[in-house]
Amino acid sequence: MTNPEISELLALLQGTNITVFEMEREGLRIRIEKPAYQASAGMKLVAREPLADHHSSEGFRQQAPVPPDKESSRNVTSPIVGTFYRSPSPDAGPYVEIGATVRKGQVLCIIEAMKLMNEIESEFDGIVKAILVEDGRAVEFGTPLIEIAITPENG
Amino acid sequence: MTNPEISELLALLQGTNITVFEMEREGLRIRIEKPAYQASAGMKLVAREPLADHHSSEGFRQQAPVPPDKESSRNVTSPIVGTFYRSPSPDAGPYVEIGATVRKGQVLCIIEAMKLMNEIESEFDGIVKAILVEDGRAVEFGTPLIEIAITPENG
Amino acid sequence: MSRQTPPFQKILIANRGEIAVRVIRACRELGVRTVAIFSTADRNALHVQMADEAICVGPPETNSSYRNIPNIISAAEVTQSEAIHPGYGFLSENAHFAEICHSAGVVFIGPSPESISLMGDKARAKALMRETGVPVVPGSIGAVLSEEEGLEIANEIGFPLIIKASAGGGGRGMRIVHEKDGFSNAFQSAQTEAYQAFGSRDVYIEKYFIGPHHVEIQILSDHSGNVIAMGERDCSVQRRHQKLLEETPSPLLTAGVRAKMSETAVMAAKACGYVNAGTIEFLVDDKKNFYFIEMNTRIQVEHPITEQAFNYDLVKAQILIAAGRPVPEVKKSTGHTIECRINAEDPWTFTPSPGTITRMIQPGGPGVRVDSWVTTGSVISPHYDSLLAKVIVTGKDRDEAMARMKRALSEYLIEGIKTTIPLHLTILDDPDFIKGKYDTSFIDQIMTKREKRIAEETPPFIQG
Amino acid sequence: MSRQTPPFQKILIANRGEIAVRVIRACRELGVRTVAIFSTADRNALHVQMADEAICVGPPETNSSYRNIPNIISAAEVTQSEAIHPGYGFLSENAHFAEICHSAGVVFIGPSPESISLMGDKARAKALMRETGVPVVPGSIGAVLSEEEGLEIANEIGFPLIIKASAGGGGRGMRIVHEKDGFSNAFQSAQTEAYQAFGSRDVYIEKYFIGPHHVEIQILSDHSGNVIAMGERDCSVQRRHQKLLEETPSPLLTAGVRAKMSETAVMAAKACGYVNAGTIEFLVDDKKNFYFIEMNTRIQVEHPITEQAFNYDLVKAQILIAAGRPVPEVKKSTGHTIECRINAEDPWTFTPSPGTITRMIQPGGPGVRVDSWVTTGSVISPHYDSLLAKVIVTGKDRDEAMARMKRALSEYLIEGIKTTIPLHLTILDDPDFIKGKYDTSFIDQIMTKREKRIAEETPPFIQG
Repeated sequence: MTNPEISELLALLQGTNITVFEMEREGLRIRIEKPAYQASAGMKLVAREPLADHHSSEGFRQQAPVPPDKESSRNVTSPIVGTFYRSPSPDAGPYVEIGATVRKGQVLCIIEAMKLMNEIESEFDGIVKAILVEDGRAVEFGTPLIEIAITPENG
Repeated sequence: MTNPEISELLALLQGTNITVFEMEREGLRIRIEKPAYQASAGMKLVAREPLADHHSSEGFRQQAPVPPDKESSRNVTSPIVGTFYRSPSPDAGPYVEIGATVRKGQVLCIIEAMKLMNEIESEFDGIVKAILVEDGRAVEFGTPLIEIAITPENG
Repeated sequence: MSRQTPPFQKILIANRGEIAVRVIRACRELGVRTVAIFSTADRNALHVQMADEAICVGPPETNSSYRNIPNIISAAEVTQSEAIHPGYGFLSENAHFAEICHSAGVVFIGPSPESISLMGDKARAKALMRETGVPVVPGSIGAVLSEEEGLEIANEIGFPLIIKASAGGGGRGMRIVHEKDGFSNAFQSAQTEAYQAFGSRDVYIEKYFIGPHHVEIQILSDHSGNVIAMGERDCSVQRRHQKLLEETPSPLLTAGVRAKMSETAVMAAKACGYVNAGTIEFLVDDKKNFYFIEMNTRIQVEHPITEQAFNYDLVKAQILIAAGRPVPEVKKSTGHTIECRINAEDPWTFTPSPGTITRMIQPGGPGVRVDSWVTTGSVISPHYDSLLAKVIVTGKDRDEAMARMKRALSEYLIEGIKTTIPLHLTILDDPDFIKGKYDTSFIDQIMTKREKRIAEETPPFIQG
Repeated sequence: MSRQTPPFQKILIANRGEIAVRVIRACRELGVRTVAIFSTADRNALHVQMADEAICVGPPETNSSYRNIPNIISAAEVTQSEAIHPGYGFLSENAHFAEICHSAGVVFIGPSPESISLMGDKARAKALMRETGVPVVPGSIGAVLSEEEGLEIANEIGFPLIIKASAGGGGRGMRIVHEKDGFSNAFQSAQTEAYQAFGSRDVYIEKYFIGPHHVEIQILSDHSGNVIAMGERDCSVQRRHQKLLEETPSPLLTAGVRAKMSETAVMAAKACGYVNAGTIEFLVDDKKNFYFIEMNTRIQVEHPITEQAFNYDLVKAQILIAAGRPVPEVKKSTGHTIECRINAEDPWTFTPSPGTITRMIQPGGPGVRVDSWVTTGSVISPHYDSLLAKVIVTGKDRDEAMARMKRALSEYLIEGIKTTIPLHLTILDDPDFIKGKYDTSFIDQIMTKREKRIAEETPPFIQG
């Protein structure tokens, strides 16, 4: 891997809130760590409508996310494209359950992308109110993953 | 001229308020007279806009007519396409002037079409308030010709 | 072409809708100014917006506006238009209108009034074709007076045949006879019914075709007597004589039949002293025998498939020929071209669907041409025909053209009214259509198949 | 083509705008499902609405979305896409991306990473072409160490010539020399300036062309080593290396030069083991000598003029070749085709004009193709390039094509933002353009003429 390629990789990571990036290839191994990126909460998404009736779609088309029902709730959204998992491995239990108290920085779930497991951390202190994606489902950039009821001190 | 052609001609005249139609051809002469047609007053016209800026037009494009300014005024509109004349011949004086009192059925102007002079009669009793077209100008179907201030008894 | 002297200074287009837009486009490319005419219902229509000048000729009813000869001639006079293009429909095949144009000193862009009258009279046209040696549908010449004479003709032309009342119409006094045995009864009952319905026992006999093909040849001729044929259009996809989809080349014809039909079409055009663009319509049976049906003495709705196949502008050619110029040169055609007519109609009942187009996205991309007069906000009036747009696609072969048409139709978004797009998609998915095996009975078959499918999908009524 | 087995089940399109729409159209005709990617700014864009699936890959900034390799590869993985079409721009000429596609088991629709790297390195590409016998711009091979060596080269290649800093860029250390007399001074000052600017006295010498033509050849090759050339595109109408209008055939070339350039292009493609669609760009001087500039290892923006001229779908061919199929057969080209790029820009200052399209009417009719991604209501974001649409017209000859383009542009209504349509109309009215006499200095001339015209129209300042 040449220096320009590495600098490109770094640039690519810049726009995301990926905290760890690892890659192995031809005897080369790279690991990049980065502090968690503060996503701006409450990004407004508009529904994508199918172009016409006869244009059916069975594939990947996310529904427009339902905004959290209270001012005091925030969604943690996916910073990357990949597959959502609630637990670190099939045998392990989930990182969090509904009702759990979480702290900012605590791992909530992982998203697998290009064979790498990306830990997604909570951006807030609070209580897990809802898990918005089914285990093993694909998520896109911005997909709401977990709804957190903000602890009043932070609200 | 065959019967189907004549019946066609009659059908064509039906939709208009032409009162006299004359035609001469190859020894054939036709004259058709018809009582004046009662035009529905106050047809609403919408402005035609040019398609784009660079699409200039110097030719025939009537402005959207200004509606009569009072409830008590009515426009006599052109029932046909042709050339508007205020007088029966270049030497003669105009049929009416502004301020003239006119009776329903009185000739207000003529419209020349296909070399025929079509007399346009007033549809109202009243006073000529404005002459809306310049002498010798082309008019289309529906062009307001003369504005009549309706005599109260009729208004 | 743009650097030639324009053939005219100004042309009035005595039509509306997509064909008015089409003629404006040709004029603009030729450097000719245009005058649109419109009824009060069409004040904001695209052809009015696109033309250099526009003139209202009457109220919505077509007899008082788009067929109002005095107002149209007067419009040409006040705008100093040198020529009138009639489009199709309305006054386009009205010999009387063509004649009035001439006497008013305005060029009628089309054939002479004589050619129009002659080819407009089906009996005279058929007689002329027969004389000229153009094959017409075999049958009696004039009325058949006796059963014996009828049987003689029947033996000559074969079965099935059809007996029709000479004065007839609408199916009264009409009998289809499939074999000799039924002839006698059918002949007599047809005569009786003809007498009851029309007061005349006169009947005539014609060969009857089950599911024939409708294939037409485009011809073009100039004032110097040059006549050229520009290939065929297969128009067999029709519902009650309304064409829905056309293609060229026809999947039915061989090169040999095509050459023979083209030759015949040129012969037919020469026989009536034809000048300008015209179309000879033929009925073709399964053995590829072809018979003259009629000549359309105007531009056809489906002319764009010929234009795209030959990279040739037929409407420009019409205008140039009318101005006395020679027929522009034609090169070889390429690929395969299909047109779908998109109507504002319910796709299954064909009920017109007037209204306002609330949103529209027009298809585009490779090999796609759209001839349309509507856009977001257009009002489809119940006063006029329901043709919204023609989608014309060209592919390297028939398979590519079909795939391209499906793709183009699937991206055509028209909201606010119903259109025939779903019917076209069904046609393009039909196994027989895909194989190129279809005739004029095809749409009936499509409808039957659909009803059967719906019946199968609907749970049967459970008897108590 | 529709009846072949689809080359892939599903393709992800790693692009946006009109080229994403273009690839979706090709896929749909081939029966391939499509996955669009989009940034949060493009959620309602046409390519997102048209694709079978769509996946958001990041925020508006292209490095985080349309150039975000991990998210794009991951999007291909979660949607089980078998192949990625990169379009043009973004990752299309990124050898690293092509390599990651391969290692992720996704087909990259384009040439091998090796071909991309090789042709992307201008010095290596030029060296390879020289070895292969492809003419390159004459000049020194590597740095020129002394004035004497420089003079020797100058005598060989002739004047005018240009001296450039080897480490250079941006005009620093650059000298144009028109005759021998000025050489010595220019060489020394170029060396000095090079040293001051870049810390190295190394300069090289190349032949300098005043107002050259930019003509490119489309090539297409498959995995079996079949390479074909599909005619040229004249792209000399450019402003600061941004192409504005392209046409085929080039008004400059003769049949002989065309054949020689085509042969050379095939040779160049074979030399780098090229597979898929590519374009060899040549500089052509007034004597019709041509020199290799570079190879674009992707589909070009202006590919539709070749498609319409040859009735050939290049994007479908790309996909088929990527699936291991042979190059589809090419037939003879017909007529004359022109493309105008319609950008959301001020037509005279080229300042981008982002905003919302409040109303749009797309042109149509004979010989007109539109490739666009915008419609009424589309939002033109300042994050991306300003290309709104490409209008492609085909006529029987150059005159008809020019008249048709003027007609099509005059009916293209785009409200709410500024577009380059007025500039294109000015180009099409320019006497030199009409004669086909233009080179890469043409747009500067157009601008100069316009300024002069405006100055003449403005009353002079009256001195007191």
